[in-house]
Amino acid sequence: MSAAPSSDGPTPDREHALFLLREMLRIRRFEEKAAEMYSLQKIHGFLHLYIGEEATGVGAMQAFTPEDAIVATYREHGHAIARGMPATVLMAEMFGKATGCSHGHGGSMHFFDKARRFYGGYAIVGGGLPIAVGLALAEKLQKHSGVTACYFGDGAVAEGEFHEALNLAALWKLPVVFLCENNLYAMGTALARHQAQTDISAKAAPYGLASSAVDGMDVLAVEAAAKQAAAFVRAGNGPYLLELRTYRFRAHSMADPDLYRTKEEIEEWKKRDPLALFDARLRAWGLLEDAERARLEAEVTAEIEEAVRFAEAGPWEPVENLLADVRGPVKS
Amino acid sequence: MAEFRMPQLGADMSAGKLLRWRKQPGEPVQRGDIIADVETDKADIEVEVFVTGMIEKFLVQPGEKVPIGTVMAFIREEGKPAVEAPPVFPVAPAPAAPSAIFPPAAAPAARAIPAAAPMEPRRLHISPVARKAAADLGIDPATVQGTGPAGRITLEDIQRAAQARAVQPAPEAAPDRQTRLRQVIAAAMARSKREIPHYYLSATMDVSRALAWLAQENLQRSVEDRLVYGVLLLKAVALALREVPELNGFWREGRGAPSADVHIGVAISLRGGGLVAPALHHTDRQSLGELMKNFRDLVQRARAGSLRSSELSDPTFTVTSLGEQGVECVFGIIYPPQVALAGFGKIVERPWSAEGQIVSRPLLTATLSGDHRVSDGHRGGLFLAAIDRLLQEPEKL
Amino acid sequence: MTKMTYREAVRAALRKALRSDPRVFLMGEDVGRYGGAFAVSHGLLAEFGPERIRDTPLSESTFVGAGIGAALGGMRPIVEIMTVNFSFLAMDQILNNAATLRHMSGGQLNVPLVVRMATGGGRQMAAQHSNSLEGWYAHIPGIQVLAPATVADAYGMLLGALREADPVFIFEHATLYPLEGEVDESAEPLEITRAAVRRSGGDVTLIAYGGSLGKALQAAERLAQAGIEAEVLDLRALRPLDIPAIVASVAKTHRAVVVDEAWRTGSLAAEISAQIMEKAFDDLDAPVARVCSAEVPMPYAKHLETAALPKVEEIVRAAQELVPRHG
Amino acid sequence: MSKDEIRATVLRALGQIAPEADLSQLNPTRRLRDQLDIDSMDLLNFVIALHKELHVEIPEADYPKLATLQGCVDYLAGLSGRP
Repeated sequence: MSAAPSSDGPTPDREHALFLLREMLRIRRFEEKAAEMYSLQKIHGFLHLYIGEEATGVGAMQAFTPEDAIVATYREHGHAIARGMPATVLMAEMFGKATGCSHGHGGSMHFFDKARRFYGGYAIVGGGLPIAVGLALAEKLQKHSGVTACYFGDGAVAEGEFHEALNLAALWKLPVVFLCENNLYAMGTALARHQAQTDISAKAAPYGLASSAVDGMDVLAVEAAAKQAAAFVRAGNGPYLLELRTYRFRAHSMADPDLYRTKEEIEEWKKRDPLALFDARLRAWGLLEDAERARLEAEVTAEIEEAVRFAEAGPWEPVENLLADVRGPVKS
Repeated sequence: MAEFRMPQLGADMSAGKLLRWRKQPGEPVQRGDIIADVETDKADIEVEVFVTGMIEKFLVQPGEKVPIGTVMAFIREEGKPAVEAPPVFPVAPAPAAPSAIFPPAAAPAARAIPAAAPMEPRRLHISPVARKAAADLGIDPATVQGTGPAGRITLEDIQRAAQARAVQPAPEAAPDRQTRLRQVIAAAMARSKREIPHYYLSATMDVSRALAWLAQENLQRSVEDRLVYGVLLLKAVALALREVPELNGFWREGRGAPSADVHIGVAISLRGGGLVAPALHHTDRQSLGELMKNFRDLVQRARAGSLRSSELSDPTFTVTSLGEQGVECVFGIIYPPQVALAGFGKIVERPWSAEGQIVSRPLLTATLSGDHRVSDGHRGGLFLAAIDRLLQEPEKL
Repeated sequence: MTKMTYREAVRAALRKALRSDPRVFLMGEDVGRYGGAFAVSHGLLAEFGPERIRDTPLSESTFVGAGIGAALGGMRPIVEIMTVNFSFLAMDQILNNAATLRHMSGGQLNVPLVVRMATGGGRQMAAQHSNSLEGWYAHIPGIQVLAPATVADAYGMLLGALREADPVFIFEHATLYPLEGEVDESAEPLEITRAAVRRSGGDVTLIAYGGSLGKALQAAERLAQAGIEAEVLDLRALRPLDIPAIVASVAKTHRAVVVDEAWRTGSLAAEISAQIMEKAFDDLDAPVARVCSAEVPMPYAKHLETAALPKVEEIVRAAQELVPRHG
Repeated sequence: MSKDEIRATVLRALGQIAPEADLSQLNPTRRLRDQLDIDSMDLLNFVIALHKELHVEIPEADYPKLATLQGCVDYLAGLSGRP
């Protein structure tokens, strides 16, 4: 399967297009505010920003319904926002507050939302893949129609669990859409320096999976490819591996001096900033004017400011609850 | 005016060194522009600004290392009126470590370091349960020979020592046995006088009815089953203890601990000197015949040195009787950890007024030594009165 | 009551669970067509079909992770890892996901998963197939760890584990599978946090679990002939440890010997000894003794393996050293 | 039974209740209570021992007659005449 075409194609529906733009802008501004809060010591520990990859998170998420299950990684802010989790509880979680989506227990790498079937971020590279296989197995055994979307990075393809998970999903024909966000770097190691075969979508065939790759900077192309993959899986054809070729504009994490790549390379990719690309195409289609864009910017900025206020105001979980939630309530 | 502070650039970073500014005061900046390079212990990092405006003033010069949060520059935000730069306050020290952000965790209660026990002359090699038993039995562990590994004193050693208080004419040479017994008695008596605030009461009782009943009773009994007078006293005391229960029990951990059971310790003098007070278990529940049989057996075993440890450590009250040695009135010392002791003297024929007449009656003086921490004279008096009343109806004992 | 072996008891419990709860399914290496490496699941594939008795590829991390995912997705999976020796490949899924998700998600997610594995040495399988590492699992908050030592417990504790809302790990000592015993298949699932006194006595407490219980009981019989009455305490649960039961027994006997097939350093026996020192110090008449495996990779040769494993004579000798010489 | 045999029996009984005493030094006419440390329990055991050895019933009323060694021997000799 070759890369999906990213030519202009037909003009998209205006309302949906503006929705996609707004979602990507919300993620961008959320991540910028997170970086600011981190430098002001409001957020501690690890923080992995999604800036540059917004199109893969938002585009692919359109292929999944509330009944589907989502499994993500530690670079999950974009996935959580695209899945519908409010910016308030995410910011509060990174502030470590009890009002955070994981009550301050998880932090930036471990957002969870049972109601939205967002089964969280996993900080062990590849750790989420077996979980996704299990969720899909449960759907199949219970004769449910749900599909499981499993996001992971190019680094995970080097883990044994990637190979075990693809094989088991294909062996048992499980409804999983493996979404590999290939941003070309596993922290400080470029793809070509850790994989003999760098075409990730080509790794599916040996395990009997259908697969394809798409330009991760084109939100419409990503959406189309993801919907095609999800339809394939929903039809009971077994799992699908979709490679989303993208790039991160920021370092791996706040503590990363980013010495392993050149400024020129980053600037080159920034020319295909998914937000800027889509903004320009919408204007070209006459679907977006300055006033509309400015209103969008103001609304998103206000939403993010409100998220910070919500996080600041949130209470700390009392230390007395330290041992709560280790195991369930003792049965009567 | 917006402050540009030294940012947090890594999980374990506490300070950063400014390498150089990328802009100069008066230059405009956009949100996201790189305006400085900072050196951390990991690497040199480009630092972005989060506001759009114009650089007003630098407060930190290249080459200076400053803690995170230090204000390094002022930026007049675009669209905000030029305002006199706020007076520069000495930079507040970087917010204290996390505890400033998190509510101060309850300071761990200062661990009360137990005052080091006064160093015993030589650290006793004794097991914990043996140490506790020694304290309960009022035995000084230093006097006990340890038979455990490497000479450690075990529980059994302490129990044997307690039994040794009833020193058996064991093959051990008499003087040695004698001195060790004396030491044990000395330790118990000294502790009793030191710790227990004794009060003493005495009462004289007409025992004519009891003696008459006893003589009559013994006529019907074979020689082996004959009762001695002391048995009547023991049963009377046991029943009286039921009426004044606080006299029956122990003093433990700073408070009285009455015992549900009545085990009267009977003071038995040993041949060649020394004293032991083993218990007659459940004295109050035994018939006079049973009491007599058990009492005889107890005396014989005490004098043969084969008492059981439980008999030595169990008495809840002690009775001493020195009548046969001619003593009329004896005020005894309480055996710790017990809380009372009764004493009986010689039966003496004496004038006594009955129904306004002076008659001759066999009289007995009964005494009570009580631990004032647990009971007081008023209750002690009721106890002696109960004994007197019970002895008037010997057939009911 | 029916007479059956330990493996038949586990099979009976699996069958009862599979029949009574459609969410229950069994997954593991060779549990289906082969009938289980220790023949525990023999016949279940024919009765319940390949959907609910699932042979897996040799991908421990992923099929244990899939068990966790399926539990999150509404099932009640029973995952069999052939032996504890292969479980280290899945330790990341067990520790970082199974044990952690409830807390890390702020109480939203729970993982109702039962994992069974054979454990222990004594059958000349050599180092890589003879490990006893229940103690590693008993270290982890968030999971429960069981060691059924009797046929009745093999049946009742599995059913008890299936009622839990959080992960439970059951270790079945490989030498116990042929053990014969009585099972009441109509009985309620057993309580799974309390220890059981298998033999009462007043002179010394022998604390054991799983494959070591038999050795402790044999030692108790020999001690009785030497006039020492040993109390034998079967832990049944390794997390949480039944500390009150341990303390109560030591308070009675004043002496304790802990029998644990793991290596002595950092073992469960070390934890039990520390708990006794902390909670029953004033009742101790002698230091707590431990009888564990020698600190060596389990040798193949029979005489060496026997020398390495805890032995009845060692338990008897340890107890005798604690109890003061009689007569 | 001759007086000497009775005397030996009495001394044996006394030996049971006062093992440490040197009976050869006993003054036959002085009160036993003044020479040996014996109380009412010892006296009862002494009477029981005599009862077992000599099969005699000694009523409590006769206890005063047993006050001295000589008294014992004379009293018991008087009794043993009876069947």
